[in-house]
Amino acid sequence: MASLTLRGINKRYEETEVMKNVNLDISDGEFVVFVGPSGCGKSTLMRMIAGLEDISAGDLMIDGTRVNELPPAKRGIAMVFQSYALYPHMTLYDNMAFGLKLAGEKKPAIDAAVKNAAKILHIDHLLDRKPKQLSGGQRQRVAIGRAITRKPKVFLFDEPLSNLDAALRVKMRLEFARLHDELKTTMIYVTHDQVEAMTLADKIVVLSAGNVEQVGTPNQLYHAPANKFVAGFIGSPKMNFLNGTVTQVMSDGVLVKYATGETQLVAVEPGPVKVGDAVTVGIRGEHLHAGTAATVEHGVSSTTMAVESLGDAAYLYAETPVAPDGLIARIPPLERHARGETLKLGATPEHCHLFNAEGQAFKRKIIEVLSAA
Amino acid sequence: MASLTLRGINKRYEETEVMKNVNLDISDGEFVVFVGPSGCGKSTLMRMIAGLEDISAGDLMIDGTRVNELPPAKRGIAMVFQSYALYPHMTLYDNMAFGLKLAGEKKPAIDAAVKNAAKILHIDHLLDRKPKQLSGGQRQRVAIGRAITRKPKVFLFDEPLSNLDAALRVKMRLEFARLHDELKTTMIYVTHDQVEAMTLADKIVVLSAGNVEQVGTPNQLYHAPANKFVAGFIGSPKMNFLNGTVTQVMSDGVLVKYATGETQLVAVEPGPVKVGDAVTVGIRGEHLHAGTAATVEHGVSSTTMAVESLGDAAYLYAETPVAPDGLIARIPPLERHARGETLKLGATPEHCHLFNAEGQAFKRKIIEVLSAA
Amino acid sequence: MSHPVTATPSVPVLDTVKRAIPGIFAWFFAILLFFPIFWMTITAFKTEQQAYASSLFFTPTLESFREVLARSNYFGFALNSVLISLGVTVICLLLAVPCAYAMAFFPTKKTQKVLLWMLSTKMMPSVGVLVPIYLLWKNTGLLDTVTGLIIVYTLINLPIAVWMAFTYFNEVPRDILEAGRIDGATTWQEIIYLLMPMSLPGLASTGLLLVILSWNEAFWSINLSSSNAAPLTVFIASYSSPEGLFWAKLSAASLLAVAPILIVGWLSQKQLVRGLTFGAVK
Amino acid sequence: MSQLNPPMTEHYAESAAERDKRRAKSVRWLISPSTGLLFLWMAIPLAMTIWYSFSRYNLLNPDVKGFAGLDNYHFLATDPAFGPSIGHTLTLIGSVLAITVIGGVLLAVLFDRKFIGQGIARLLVIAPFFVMPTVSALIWKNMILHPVYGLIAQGMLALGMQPIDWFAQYPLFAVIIIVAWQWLPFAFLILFTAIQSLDQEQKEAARIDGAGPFAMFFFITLPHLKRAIAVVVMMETIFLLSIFAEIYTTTGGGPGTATTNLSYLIYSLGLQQFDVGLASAGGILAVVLANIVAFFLVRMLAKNLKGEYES
Amino acid sequence: ATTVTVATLNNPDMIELKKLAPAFEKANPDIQLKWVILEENVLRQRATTDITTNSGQFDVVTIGTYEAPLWGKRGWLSPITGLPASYDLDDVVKTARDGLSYNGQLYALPFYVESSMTYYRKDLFQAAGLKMPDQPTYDQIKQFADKLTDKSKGQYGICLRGKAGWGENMAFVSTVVNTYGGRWFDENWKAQLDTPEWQKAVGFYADLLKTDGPPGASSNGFNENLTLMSSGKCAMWIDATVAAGMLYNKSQSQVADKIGFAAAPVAVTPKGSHWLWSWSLAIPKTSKSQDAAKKFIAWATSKEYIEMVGKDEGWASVPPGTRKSTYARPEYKQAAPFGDFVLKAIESADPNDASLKKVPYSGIQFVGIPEFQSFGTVVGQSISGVVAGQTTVDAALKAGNATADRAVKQAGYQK
Ligand SMILES: Nc1ncnc2c1ncn2[C@@H]1O[C@H](COP(=O)(O)OP(=O)(O)OP(=O)(O)O)[C@@H](O)[C@H]1O
Ligand SMILES: Nc1ncnc2c1ncn2[C@@H]1O[C@H](COP(=O)(O)OP(=O)(O)OP(=O)(O)O)[C@@H](O)[C@H]1O
Ligand SMILES: [Mg+2]
Ligand SMILES: [Mg+2]
Repeated sequence: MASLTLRGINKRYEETEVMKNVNLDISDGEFVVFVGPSGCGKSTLMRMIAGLEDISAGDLMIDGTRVNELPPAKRGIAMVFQSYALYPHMTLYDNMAFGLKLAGEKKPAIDAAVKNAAKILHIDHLLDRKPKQLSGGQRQRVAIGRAITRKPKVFLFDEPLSNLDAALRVKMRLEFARLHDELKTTMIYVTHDQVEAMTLADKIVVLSAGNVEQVGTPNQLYHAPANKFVAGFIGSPKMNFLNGTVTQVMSDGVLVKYATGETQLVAVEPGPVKVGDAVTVGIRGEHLHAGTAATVEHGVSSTTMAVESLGDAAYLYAETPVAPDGLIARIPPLERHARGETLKLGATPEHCHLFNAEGQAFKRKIIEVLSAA
Repeated sequence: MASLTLRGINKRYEETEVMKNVNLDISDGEFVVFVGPSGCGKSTLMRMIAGLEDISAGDLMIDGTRVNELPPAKRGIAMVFQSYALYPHMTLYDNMAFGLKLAGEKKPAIDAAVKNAAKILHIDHLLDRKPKQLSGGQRQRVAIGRAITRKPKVFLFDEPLSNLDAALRVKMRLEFARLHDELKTTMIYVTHDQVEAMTLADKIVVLSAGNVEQVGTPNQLYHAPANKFVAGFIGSPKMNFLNGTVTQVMSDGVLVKYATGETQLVAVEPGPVKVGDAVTVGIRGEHLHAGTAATVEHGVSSTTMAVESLGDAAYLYAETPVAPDGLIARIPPLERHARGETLKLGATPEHCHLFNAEGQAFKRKIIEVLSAA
Repeated sequence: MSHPVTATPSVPVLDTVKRAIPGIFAWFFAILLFFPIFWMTITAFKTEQQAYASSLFFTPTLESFREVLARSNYFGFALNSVLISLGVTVICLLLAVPCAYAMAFFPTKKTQKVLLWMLSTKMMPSVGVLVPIYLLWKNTGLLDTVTGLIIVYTLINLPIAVWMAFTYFNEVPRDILEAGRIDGATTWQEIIYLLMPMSLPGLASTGLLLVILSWNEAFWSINLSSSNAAPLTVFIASYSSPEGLFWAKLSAASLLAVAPILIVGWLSQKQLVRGLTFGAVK
Repeated sequence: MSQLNPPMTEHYAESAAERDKRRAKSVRWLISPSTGLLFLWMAIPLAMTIWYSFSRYNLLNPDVKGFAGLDNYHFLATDPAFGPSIGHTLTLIGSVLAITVIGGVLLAVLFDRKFIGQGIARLLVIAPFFVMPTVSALIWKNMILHPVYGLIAQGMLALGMQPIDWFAQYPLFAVIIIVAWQWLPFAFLILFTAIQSLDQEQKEAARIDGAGPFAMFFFITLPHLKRAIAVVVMMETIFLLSIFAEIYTTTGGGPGTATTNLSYLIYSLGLQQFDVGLASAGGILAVVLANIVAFFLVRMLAKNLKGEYES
Repeated sequence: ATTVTVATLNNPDMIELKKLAPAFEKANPDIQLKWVILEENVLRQRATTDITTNSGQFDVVTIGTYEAPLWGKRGWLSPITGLPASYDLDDVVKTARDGLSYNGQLYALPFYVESSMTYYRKDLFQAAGLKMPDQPTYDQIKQFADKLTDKSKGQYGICLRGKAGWGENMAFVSTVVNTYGGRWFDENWKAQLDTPEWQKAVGFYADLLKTDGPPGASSNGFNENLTLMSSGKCAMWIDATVAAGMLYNKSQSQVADKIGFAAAPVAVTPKGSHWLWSWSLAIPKTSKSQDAAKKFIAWATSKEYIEMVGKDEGWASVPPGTRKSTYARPEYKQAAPFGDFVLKAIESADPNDASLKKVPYSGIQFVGIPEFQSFGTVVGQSISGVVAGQTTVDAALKAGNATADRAVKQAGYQK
């Protein structure tokens, strides 16, 4: 168990800078998830922490000690790879015991550590098998077991579930939560699946092109994204973005006018916003109501493109010039809409987000609720 | 465009019978999805339709003509493979033109067909590239393009999206829907992802161990599964199953008693059920309410294991001896429950399913709504 | 309905015949290619008189084997062959594995050139450099020693071994080595505990190829060995054109020289079929 | 597996050097034992050979010594057999390559399907690879191609034909046959492994596209084998450049100089008369020829081999 | 114990020597023999490299009449001196001894000695109504061969050496050239291969082989011809006298009782019409076991050894041509009807007077200079090309002449 501190971490490959001045504090026992689109530097950052990658500039501290130059094995970390990276020629037992053997541990100590890890992960009956004889989920567990036996101060997981099928992913996700509950070790977890991030993290770090976009709890990110990037990245389906201009600034919010002439009231603290500023309204699919001009006060008229039924709910895909990426609304499961049908889509002011031209979010009125949570 | 009829289709590999007497009618222009767990015979069935696999017994008819002995190229079908199976040494253009070239088409005709397909799939700017230089989604499109150029009467897709990441999968899924809308060709689609099945299909065929379990529209399968297998297979998270015995048979439903002594009223047509029969109650996660004995009338007391917040909702995982697989309930996003907390979980009678000891479903009262849909 | 019925019975028959054709051709070529070896084998069991008769029917005799074994110390030659082949294989692998490891996992811009250069040393014609090598070996006392031959063969075959190992290592996932590094493995531990066991099939087929190549090498063995270190190629050199009727004896001697390696090759052919890719299969 | 994520491995290969410089540096020396030894093996004899090639040095006649200038090269280059020997070397390599590659592909295709006794047939096919060159030359010369006792001759006699005297009438062809026989299994092994790695789904896709056996072969199988063929060509060329034992045992370079390749010419001019100077000059010329061939070979194959060394 | 490494070739007489050698080791328990048995060409190459580079790998090497004086002159061989009286050096045939000496000093002991002669099939001659004279001419040989050739039956009138090599086809061709009055070089070391004598001789030889010889003649050497002759494919064969022992040996020859013999044919002159060759045992200067080696070669070429072979293998198979005493033995006379004939041929073969015109070198079927190995083989290749039908006599000889000329010029013989 340990705290981690990253100060001005920088990484360049010859010409290109892939990590730009990353600062981050991870407290002892925290479960931190790095998310971000592919290529944003999640793996690179993690590999720098592991010691598999040189740090170009900045300080990496574990428990207050600078470890930039320490070899991986000496940092007290353990890593679980996306491909599991099990040693294919060793039994599970040997896979898990390998690190301890190399460290010169005594047989009984090794045995105890391996048995213990195997018990935690419910794989004690498989110890004689080789990785090939296991299912995907079991392999994943062995990879974790190998990390556990080392009794590391920090666990690093690089997209540990991305090779598993959906059902197993859900199961293993729960297992990670349980594991963290049991071990209480600091864990850093890389994923680009935001469901994993939302469900597992104490703290999510959203990365984009080598920059930290926002650090916060899942709920903070979901309900109070700092900018458009985070807002769009967290949540599924993606948040809907509608372009408009400010037409009125009120104490309880801002009135935005779309190019169609329709409006949307947004409950945010207006700050320095001026009438005429270009802004973007963000509304999550589950908050977008579909109706007619009569039933929906604020909103934009759109053309229905498709309705996808998922059983418990349905998604309505619609198009409007105001939203370049289209709109997705979550609607009740048995509601029908024909392709081409015109609907008015809008949301209550409290459910809307607002971003300025630079993509920075306005403070939402409901933010107090979240700070309490 | 064509209709397909399968009559008593049987397939055996030496000793083992992998398809058992499959009967199926697919009308012209229908989008049919085969789903089922791994190894249930989805691919085999599709490959028999394609002509890549011999049919051991039964008749396969396309547009009323028996085609059992026809070679693949003559059946008027096109197939898209899970691995794409692009020809790595040919440019996209050649990949798509290959079938037509072999068929001896004239240059201009080939050119027109390829260009047209490329336009439909938005890959017209890539025609000179080789498959290696493409991203996964682009490759997938080429594979589809190759199928389109052949102007087939039936499209066959074998898990076409399973190699793509989640985001791309959603995107391509919509593309398939669009494609079917545009081409209006009969399509058969294999997947084990039930979201794909639910969103794409006109008709879903659920297979299990070489048997057809149920054929129906997505809504029919979701709301009126014919048996426990289909009920458990369709829908995410999985339907919750609670074991109990019938204690009372009423005109408006059946009262089921759990081993805990608690009860659940289920609104089904009782049919020949008797008091004392062992039954299973099925309740989907979104219908499971969490409360206390005071607030929830029918239900079972369970221990909370975890709560996963997904932003727009949260999943509550709970355990009770009555449900061997555990319970999952969808709860409001910001609701908190501590691990170990005891909750009573239940549902309104209309939202419950009931299965007899053989796993066959009782007819639900709400079934009329669906038949209308 | 009835049309297909008349056609049905003939289709499977035609089909079976059609399907059998490639197999028949394959067998034909297999037998054709093996025939010389088969002929050598049966000639070895003939008498000299019969050997010229080209007949398949004869009473087998071990006469030629008896003569060959009496005439030269077959087992001495064979022992040298075994020692040399194994020695070469072991040393070659010991040298090639670290080299290929460094090349595969820590490549530089020069790696490709170095590899090609290594291969190009193999193109040096032995005949041209015999005298320099002979003089070197004489002056260092390596003439007619097993060590001397092992050194030459090792150097001749090293490029092939490096290349093969290199292509196998290229297929080993980097992740696994990194996992080892996190587990605290040093470079050598990485090679010995992780890399070698994982590329075992590839290394085995490399080893096999090395055994085969050194077993069959004739030029250097004949020139650099005389009595103490002479392997089976030298043994064969004393049969290549003796006076008089000699085909049965020649065949017997040849069979004795070829059989061990042929059997080893056959037993390990699965390994060879899988492993002899030189990176051609991706 | 690598099929699925080639960018992954490439990306790693690319980054490896920078990613772990410290380790890289400490690991780099692992190359040196091999390269060092090979360098010595290359350099010392080569230096001696170059030196001798400019000297008068005949083992049998120690009286003749001193600096020879370019005499040895001149003598060699004006030898009437010199030009033809290069031609023969190239013809031999070319023909053997053609036979083994075409034959190897054919066999690989035949063996790609299941048939009765496939395992045993495969053993038979690869057997020639294990036979010593000397032995195979002896078998072919004495028992198969011999104009009087050889099986072919006896077969032809039995059919009432005049037997062909292979080593007199078609000497180079006979040598080519023997060498090709030895190397065909090698080509087969590599091509067979390669053909088995052909994606089944790709074949099925082609079947649905309407490809018959021939279209399948030319448009799918053959392009798939390109890389393997390149490897076979490269490996065999390396070995075939210095073919010696087969010629020595069967024809002794004759009749005339009909089967004298460069290796054999060096042997007959140099070793047979123990003229070290001459042999060395020949050796140097052969190294030059080998490098020319290697140069073209590498250029020809570079594209195919790229993925492998790309740093 | 002292180890003596013996490098020898793989012909039956040497194999027999190896087989009987344990008797020597038994008699000399402090000497241990090691054998390196190689095919002739390989042996020559190995022995030469070893001796010329002073590597000292061999204590006894098997060399021929060609090498012994050359190497002796270079000081690479230990002179053979101080043989015990019981060895009876004078019993050894003089021409053989002379052939192995340089400046009167003996450098090797002959293990067996051969000349050349004509073998023929008595039965075939009889059937065709022909008669072989004791001393045939080449014209007669041609007539007989034409008559006795029946290719459809696999019956060939004559077998001759055709395989390229100074010790293979050129040994025979040189004797033909000699008897046609030709020579390799004139007194001034000018090559004479483009003279009419050579053209006639080679033309005759090639034509004879092409019309009446077996297929594949251009790759037949002594061994191949022996095989052909003893399996009954040839009606005549002109080759080494040692073949007699094998052709008469029933276990090796299918025509043992049908073989007749005559002298090697002549044309213009009898000079040099049959050759002289001996395989002999010599001791390299570099050997570290000189005494033991000498003991061994003395034993291997002794009367006792010949007696041992006679008892073991039969008298017909004893190493021929070395000792007059052998030919005096009644056992041998009886077993080898050709004995006297062979001895006469050997005794009458004079390496120093082997051509009609004067020559600056010694040797009958070779030119006694080191360079001969090389140009002899090159010329041999051209001539085997003629036999194979690849070049003409003219072209071959012109090229051969240039080669020979160049070789002696380069070595400095030609002033
Ligand atoms: N060649 C074969 N020989 C024997 N059994 C086979 C063969 N091919 C497939 N099977 C069996 O047939 C059954 C159906 O296989 P199929 O590939 O159709 O499954 P699937 O539903 O497509 O599974 P997945 O979702 O994993 O692709 C499996 O149990 C499989 O083991
Ligand atoms: N060796 C290298 N040389 C140059 N650029 C590199 C190297 N390795 C990685 N990069 C770049 O660094 C950036 C970050 O890569 P990284 O692997 O950390 O992304 P990631 O967030 O893990 O992506 P993914 O989700 O796809 O795994 C990428 O743009 C990548 O192209
Ligand atoms: Mg990554
Ligand atoms: Mg499948």
